[in-house]
Amino acid sequence: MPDQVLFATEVVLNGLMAGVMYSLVALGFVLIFKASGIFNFAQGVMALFAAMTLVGIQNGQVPFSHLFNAIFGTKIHYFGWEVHSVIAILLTVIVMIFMAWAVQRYIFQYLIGQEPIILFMATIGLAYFLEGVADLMWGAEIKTLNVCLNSDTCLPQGINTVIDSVTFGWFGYGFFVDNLDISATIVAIFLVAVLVIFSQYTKQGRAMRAVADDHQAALSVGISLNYIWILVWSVAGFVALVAGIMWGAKSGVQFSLSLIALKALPVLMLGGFTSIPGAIVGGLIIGVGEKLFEFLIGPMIGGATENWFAYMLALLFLVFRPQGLFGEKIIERV
Amino acid sequence: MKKTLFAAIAATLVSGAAMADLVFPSLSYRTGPFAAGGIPFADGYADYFTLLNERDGGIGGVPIKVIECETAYNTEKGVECYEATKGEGSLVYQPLSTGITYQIIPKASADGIPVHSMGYGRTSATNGRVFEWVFNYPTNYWNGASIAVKHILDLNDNDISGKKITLLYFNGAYGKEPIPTLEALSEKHGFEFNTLAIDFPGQEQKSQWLQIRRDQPDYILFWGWGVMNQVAVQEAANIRYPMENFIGIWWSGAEIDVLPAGDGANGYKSLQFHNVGSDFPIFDDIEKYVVDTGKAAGAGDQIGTVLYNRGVYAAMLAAEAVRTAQDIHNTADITSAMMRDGMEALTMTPERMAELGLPNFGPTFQVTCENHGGEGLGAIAQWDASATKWALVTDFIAPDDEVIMPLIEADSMAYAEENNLDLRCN
Amino acid sequence: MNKTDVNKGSDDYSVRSVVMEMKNITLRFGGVVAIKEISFDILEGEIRAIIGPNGAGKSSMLNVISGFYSPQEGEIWFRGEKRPWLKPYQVARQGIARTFQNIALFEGMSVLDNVMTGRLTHMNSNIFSQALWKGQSEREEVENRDHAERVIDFLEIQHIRKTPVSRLPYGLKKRVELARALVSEPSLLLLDEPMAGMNVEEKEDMSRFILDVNDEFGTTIALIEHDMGVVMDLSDRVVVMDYGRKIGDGAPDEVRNNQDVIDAYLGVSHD
Amino acid sequence: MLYREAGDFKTSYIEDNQTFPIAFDRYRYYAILAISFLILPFLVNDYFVNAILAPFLIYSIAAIGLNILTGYCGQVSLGTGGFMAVGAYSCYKLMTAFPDVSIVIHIIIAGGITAVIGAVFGLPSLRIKGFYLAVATLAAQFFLVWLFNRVSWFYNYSASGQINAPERTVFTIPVTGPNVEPWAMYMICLIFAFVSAVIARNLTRGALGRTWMAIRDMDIAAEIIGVNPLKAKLSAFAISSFFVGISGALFFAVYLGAAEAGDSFGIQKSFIVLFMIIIGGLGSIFGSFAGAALLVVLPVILKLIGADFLGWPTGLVAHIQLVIVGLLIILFLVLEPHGLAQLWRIAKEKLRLWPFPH
Repeated sequence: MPDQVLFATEVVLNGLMAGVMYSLVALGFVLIFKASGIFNFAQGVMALFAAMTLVGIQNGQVPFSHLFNAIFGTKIHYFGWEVHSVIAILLTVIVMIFMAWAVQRYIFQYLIGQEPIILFMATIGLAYFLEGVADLMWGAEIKTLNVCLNSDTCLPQGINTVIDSVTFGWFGYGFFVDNLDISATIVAIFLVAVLVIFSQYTKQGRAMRAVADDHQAALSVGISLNYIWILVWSVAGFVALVAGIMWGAKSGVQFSLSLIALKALPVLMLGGFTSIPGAIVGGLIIGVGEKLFEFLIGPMIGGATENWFAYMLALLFLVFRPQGLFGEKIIERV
Repeated sequence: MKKTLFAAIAATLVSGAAMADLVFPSLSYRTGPFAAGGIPFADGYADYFTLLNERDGGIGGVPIKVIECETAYNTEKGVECYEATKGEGSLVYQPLSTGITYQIIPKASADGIPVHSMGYGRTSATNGRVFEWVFNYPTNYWNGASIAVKHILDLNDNDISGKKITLLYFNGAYGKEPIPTLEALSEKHGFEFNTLAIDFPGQEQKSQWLQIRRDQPDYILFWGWGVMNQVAVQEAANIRYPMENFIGIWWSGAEIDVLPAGDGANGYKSLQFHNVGSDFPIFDDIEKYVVDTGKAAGAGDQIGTVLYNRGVYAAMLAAEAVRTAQDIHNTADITSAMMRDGMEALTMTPERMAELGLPNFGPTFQVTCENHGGEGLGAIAQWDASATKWALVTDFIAPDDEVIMPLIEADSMAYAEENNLDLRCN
Repeated sequence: MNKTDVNKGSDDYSVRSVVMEMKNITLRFGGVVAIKEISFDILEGEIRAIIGPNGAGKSSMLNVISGFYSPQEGEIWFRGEKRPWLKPYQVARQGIARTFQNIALFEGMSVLDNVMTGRLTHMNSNIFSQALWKGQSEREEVENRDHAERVIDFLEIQHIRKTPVSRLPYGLKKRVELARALVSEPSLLLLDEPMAGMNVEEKEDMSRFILDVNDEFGTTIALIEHDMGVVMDLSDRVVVMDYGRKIGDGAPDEVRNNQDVIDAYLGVSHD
Repeated sequence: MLYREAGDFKTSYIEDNQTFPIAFDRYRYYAILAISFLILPFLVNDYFVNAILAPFLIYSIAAIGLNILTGYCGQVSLGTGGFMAVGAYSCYKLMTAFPDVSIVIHIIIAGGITAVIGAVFGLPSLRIKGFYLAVATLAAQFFLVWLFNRVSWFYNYSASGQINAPERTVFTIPVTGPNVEPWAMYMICLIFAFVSAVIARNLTRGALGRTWMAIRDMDIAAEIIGVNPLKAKLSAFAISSFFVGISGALFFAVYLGAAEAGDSFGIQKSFIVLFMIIIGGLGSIFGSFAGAALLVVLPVILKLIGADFLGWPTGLVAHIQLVIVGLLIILFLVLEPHGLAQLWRIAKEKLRLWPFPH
């Protein structure tokens, strides 16, 4: 019996950690939805695109080399140099900002005032486009992602031995916590803190919040919506990069990275599309919920329940509380 | 431009059969969630045929044409590819996806074109009495399960009663294949058998690995594909599962599957039905005739990797079947029906493989009218993380036919009955 | 079915039967009291106006009548029976139709289709008949189209019959909305600020339509309106609300002279 | 002058209510029907049916179904793939359990079963709206696929979990199984697509259609004028799923011949059908066909140009294809958010006024 409790505790702990990983993706959605009402389906592909760009820059790959080779019959693939992680990250951020600008300039500028579903569809188009561009630029093969400060300190993986041995001393059973998850948690906390500071204490951040509250009012006090939206997409691009690094470090950088968006959607349902705390708490609830369900009920019904259970959990929750976790009760008017 | 384009489209739609070449369609997938595994295979497949064209002028003097068609591992695109290429005089289909294989089997059987699903697809197609047009030599999933268990038996002095073996699998047709075999084997050898399913795509496997941590199985067998592979190896390393007790199927045993996990993956094992590494004379020829002349399908950096080798192996078996067919029918320009005869009479001997520049590259086997699966041999390879190399650590092991043959018989007979097929080879 | 047509046209209000009676209605949103203990009645064939300054609770009152809000306290009696708690569509099926303050037309449909939605409560053909477009459904379609066309003629919007409503100017939209409500042959018609945002000409047109509806179809009408002049000319009796309370009730002239009303509303805004 | 409307008067509401009130439109429609039913069956070959016509017609049915739900009733669904799986697996179970009953009946019943399941998963739509609902329908998608994968009763306990369509005939002509003639496959798909389109058209132009559109355009107002939202939404979910179920049954039994839930009816299916109706046009039956045609034919054309004509590596072509499809979606939305159907409508209006623009 105590064993069962310890196992369950371990599952909960790991569920929380998994939840953090989901929240990382969900955050990007929330930022964009809050500021512009766009449900950005491309968030997952943005993570893929960012991670691929990062690895490509790190390894000195020649962008679009496959395309060049096909057109001109050349055989170029690599520049032959490697770029330090920090510089590569900075370069990737620049690429993401450029992407944000392009998205605003060439897509959403033309779609101002359209219905939400049209905007949503545009992001699906964007997802296809980005996915194709990412593959064209860097190739579809799987790439190993190592983000290192220097040759010794990289993103750590594997069981955290400290927690393992300390808890072993307490319970006679060492808890398993993944180092990468711990890093992800720290990064997530840091990221949220930066976002909060940015939105509370900088002029751009305040403008962003103003736009999120009321477009018209923000316009009337002289905030440039265009600029804010580019800013928001850039920030979301940065969040995508962080999510891409964390997920990519775990599984290698490849197409499937874009599917992490599917893990973030139930989180959004639960936490609400417009709430940053919702994205975090929602992620934690989904993480713990699906892990516990798989662990306790899964074996009885054949397992592999996580994909649908997260959605069912969010669905049930919404049926009883349509306004979501942090939303206020909606009073309908005519 | 417009006119020629239109002509090209019309040509594809009408597709008059040009029989001058030996045509091999390659249903590859260089995009989508499984591209990482599809690319090296397709490259190897194409490069071997290019080599034959460049070095030998084709097979028996007839040049080879490879028509590549992108399926993205998607069944509809697979069907489209099949329909688009079958009129080109295609000799054999290697669908490279269990889903596409199932779709193509009835169509190809009706069209009279052989299907070769090498180490995947419908296992019971081994029974040539039922499946005239389908081949799955040199081995299949049920054999794979049996070989893995045999290897475990070897490690434990042939006694594994009471041991715990867990199957971790892709929650789909492919992953479910070995379950009946393993259940039968668990009865025979008295080990405790469990299953853990992972849903596509499998980036999140925490709960499965926590269960493994709790249950402490002695061995894990693993049927994964795509990102699932990398994550599983990583998670196994994370929970410090003894990697030498973690055995993947041949689709979960390539370099790309273990590299992301770094040193943690050291000792991980996988089944193979062909040899690994670049230490074969054929690769020198490929470098010389294909890569250096700029005719390689890929960047040329995949040579010697597991999946590239598998592509080469698949192409080599196809070419050998063509040679056999040419001998049988005494004509260089064979049809798909002759190809089938060649495949049914295919014999791989150590001598022949040495001649081809692939000594000890694959198991020896013989295809017959009754047995379309060969002897079903497979070997175990192990990953050496410091050398970043796979290496075979066993000889080619024979599966437990005593268990598998009745299963194949039952499944194929059910198919025959469902489809009112008469048995062949009498 | 208590069709009290006998009383119609009588100028003596004591003789007319009561269509709807509100008894001590109280409606709260959280801590905010929107309507406090209000009672009044609506008589057969009259035009009843509810007036009051902004935030007086007029719209909430209308929403209570049409079942959109359910009051915490009080009773609604409809045609001599106490009305149970009903959903809006059930209220509509009782023969209560309404228009909206901020036009609530179906923007993706044509004028004709919008008007036809007003007949939905009269269409009951089953799905198979509809799928085949044969039998009852085709008959119903023609019958109800007939009704719709009559209302369209009546409100003089024939020329825009097939135009998508999203392309119409404001005034016409208001008229289409009236058509949609009217076509259901309501026994009680609720109009939520029918003349808001109109110019003088449009207001005159709309007033004429309202009076014609009342005259020709004998439809009982309850309306909310801001424009005092219009209300006084149009309505038979007026309820005045302020801060959720009723501060006056009676004929337009009576109300006009009520000191409370003058203080709360007319004295301030009437010029 | 393409359109001559002068003198084309209607003297009854029945005439005014017909699908193609303009005589020219009507004749063109009859011409298309004649070509598809009387001429094409004699021209089609294996490739044309398998790569283009059959998927086009089957996807059109699915798109009609989803268009009823999303385009007419305004409820965005991402569960189409799951509902197609319900149709496919129901059809499979019926085919194998009652081999003597006609496959046509099985397909229709499969649609009916899907309608029931669709209505059940439509229940949350009463409480959940907009994108929340769209995401919620993913629960159906994932759960249904998991269920068909997991419960072996659904695939008759076969070793692999694949379902295979046995041969069934209509008037002794095989329409499922390996021996289907291309024209037979084409005809059964065409008949189902045609009947579906007619039924959907009738439903959407009548009382039920107006109920749905009222809910779509303004659900609160709709309820106040007497629309029961429960009935409206559930009927939309059920009828939409009915068509989607039929398309799933055809997709499995007639087109693919073999299927596996996760592989053939994954989330990609849900997305592709949604693209079809948005590119084709929300709230338009014609748009469902146009969108399906575009998304089925476009990749084939791109492949022909890239791989067969230019001779580029197939992987590269596939990537470029992604880029082009993505760009096209965006371009369509930017140029005409209401899809091909709206473009067509505008073109028609211009033609009718020609040579006097406004």
